[in-house]
Amino acid sequence: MSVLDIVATAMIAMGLFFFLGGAIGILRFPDFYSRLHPAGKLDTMGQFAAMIGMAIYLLNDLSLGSVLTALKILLIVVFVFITSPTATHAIVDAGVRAGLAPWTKESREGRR
Amino acid sequence: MRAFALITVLMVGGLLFYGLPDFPDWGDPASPASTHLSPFYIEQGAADTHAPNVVTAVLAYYRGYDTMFEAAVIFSAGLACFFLLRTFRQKSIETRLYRHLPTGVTLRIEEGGKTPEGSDEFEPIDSHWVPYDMIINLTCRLIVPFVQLFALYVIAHGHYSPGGGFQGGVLFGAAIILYAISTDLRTAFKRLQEKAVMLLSALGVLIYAGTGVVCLVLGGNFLDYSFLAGILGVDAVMARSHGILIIEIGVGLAVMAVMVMLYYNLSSAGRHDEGL
Amino acid sequence: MQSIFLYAGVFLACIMVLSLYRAVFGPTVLDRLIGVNAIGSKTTTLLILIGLIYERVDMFVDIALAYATLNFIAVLAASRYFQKKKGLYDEAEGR
Amino acid sequence: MANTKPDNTVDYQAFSPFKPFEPPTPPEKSPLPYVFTFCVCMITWLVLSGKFDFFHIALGIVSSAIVTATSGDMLLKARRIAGLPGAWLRFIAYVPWLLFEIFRANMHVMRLVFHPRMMDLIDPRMIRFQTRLDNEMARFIFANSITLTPGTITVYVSILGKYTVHAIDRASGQGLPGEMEDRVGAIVGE
Repeated sequence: MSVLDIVATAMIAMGLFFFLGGAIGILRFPDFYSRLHPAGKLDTMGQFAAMIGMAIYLLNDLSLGSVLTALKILLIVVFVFITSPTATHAIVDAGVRAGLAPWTKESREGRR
Repeated sequence: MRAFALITVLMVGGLLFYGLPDFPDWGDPASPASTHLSPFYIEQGAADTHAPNVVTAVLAYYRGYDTMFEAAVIFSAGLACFFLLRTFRQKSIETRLYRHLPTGVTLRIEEGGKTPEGSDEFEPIDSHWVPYDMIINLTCRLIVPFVQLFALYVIAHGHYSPGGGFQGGVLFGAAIILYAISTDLRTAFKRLQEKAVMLLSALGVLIYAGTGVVCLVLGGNFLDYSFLAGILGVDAVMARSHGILIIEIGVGLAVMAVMVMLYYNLSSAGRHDEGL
Repeated sequence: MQSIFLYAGVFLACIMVLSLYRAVFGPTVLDRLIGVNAIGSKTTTLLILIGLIYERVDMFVDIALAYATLNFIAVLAASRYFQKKKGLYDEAEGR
Repeated sequence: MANTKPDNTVDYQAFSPFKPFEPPTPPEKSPLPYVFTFCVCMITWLVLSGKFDFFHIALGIVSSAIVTATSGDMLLKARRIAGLPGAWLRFIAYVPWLLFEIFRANMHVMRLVFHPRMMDLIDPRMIRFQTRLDNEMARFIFANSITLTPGTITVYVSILGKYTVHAIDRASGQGLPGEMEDRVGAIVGE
């Protein structure tokens, strides 16, 4: 394994770790507003890390085709970084306009 | 009447099941399709059409008839949606909102009031308003051109990468729908009118069938693109390649227009006054 | 290296099943939307991983880009639909 | 029990339903936005296509022309072009800092996700503040940066620049608007 391979593996592993956090987060968190935090952030970061890792792996054989493919992967990353916050924002906006009440500490303590 | 329909369905279904055992097994390597047809496509595809992607060669050249009628089916789906949903009668809304453009004053007109319809100075506002959202609006303005460019890339590179008319048409239609979502339906109409959409959807199918007819006129079979070589000024193999590109463009136009037509009609329940 | 990609892909698929729980059983429509969005973002990565396994990344990158685009548009349209058509308000009142 | 009541009620008055009023201006005749769109499209096409023969570049020119004709006025308005190169350079300088902040934010959320007493640690609340950024693009970058960084999600940005932010716990929301606003403001030169 070359150095690039090790770096790529580490990046992909980090991305998968973030993805795992996101998946567990949207299961554990109490309400819809707080579930958006892992869904919006951890998934974006996971995608970023994993895709950068894969782009680095592609640079193993340095030809025009592989560099262009790595650039396309970077294009996806940029696209995700623009659209992911917007999608999160659209979902939370729909929730607020529908009048879903945010979960708070008081609401839980009041229920006890 | 319903019992009659049920009996008909059951009978046709029974007939189909009766015919089922005569077919070769799914994925059977000894079936005629696997022994004769598939090797021919795989061996001859690239040499015949200069398209490395054999799926494109099969879809757009060897089985061009099927694809033409697929495009026709999509076109007729758009037509059906138009005929079922489109209504030209105005719904009676209790209250309407208009904005006076030179001053920015918003007028609220109760039921029965006189509406400033057809005036240039007044702009109607959705009664179930589309919430204005700066973030979504700006994001869509940033990415819509790139989604369109990507759609055109998918159409143009059907020979080399997975893609072609159907996928590219869906992406281009999605870009226009994204624009309509981010602003509102009337702003989208300013860029792509209903009449233009209808015209484009018909034009797409016409390009496809017209290519076949041109081949026929030039002395070949229907959709045999190698006879386009005289017009395009290239040899037969490249003529097939360019012929595939031409019909991909036709399919892309038809799919794009039908997607947009479905969105226009479904989101406004056929009235085309206010959408999502 | 191929086996690493294969295991990573299997792991991602397992994580997608976890997100599927929220998409199926989410108490409100918007929770389902979050689940669908999470699955979509994982699929984009998974597609490129599959491309690396088959050593045809140049093809799968296009599919991944198209998938990311359509996923974004779907989430945006669905959230707009529920804003406008008020499918959510009944659920919100019931809580 | 918190000593102050968290601000969790939603201020519906802050949600303006309508587009901001723009008095009708004569359409700008400047060709610059179209030229810019065409060039950006062409570069993107070359990256996407990866084939540099005459036929595919001609297809790229036709495609870029179609995109420019249909949506050339979307990417940017003519009067913004003057300060563009500097703004882009400053934006690129801003990205590494943002990436580092995003990484820190993710570590924070990860700690919350895997913490066994997660329910006691989180304390969701709505925060409202007024930004001093005037430019729409700057507000957009600021809003998306907030969504991507420490435990905060932009819920709404009103026309007047009033931000509503959902924060996952007390520590997350304290830094707002703070340093990030200054850095975003520096991009557009305010």
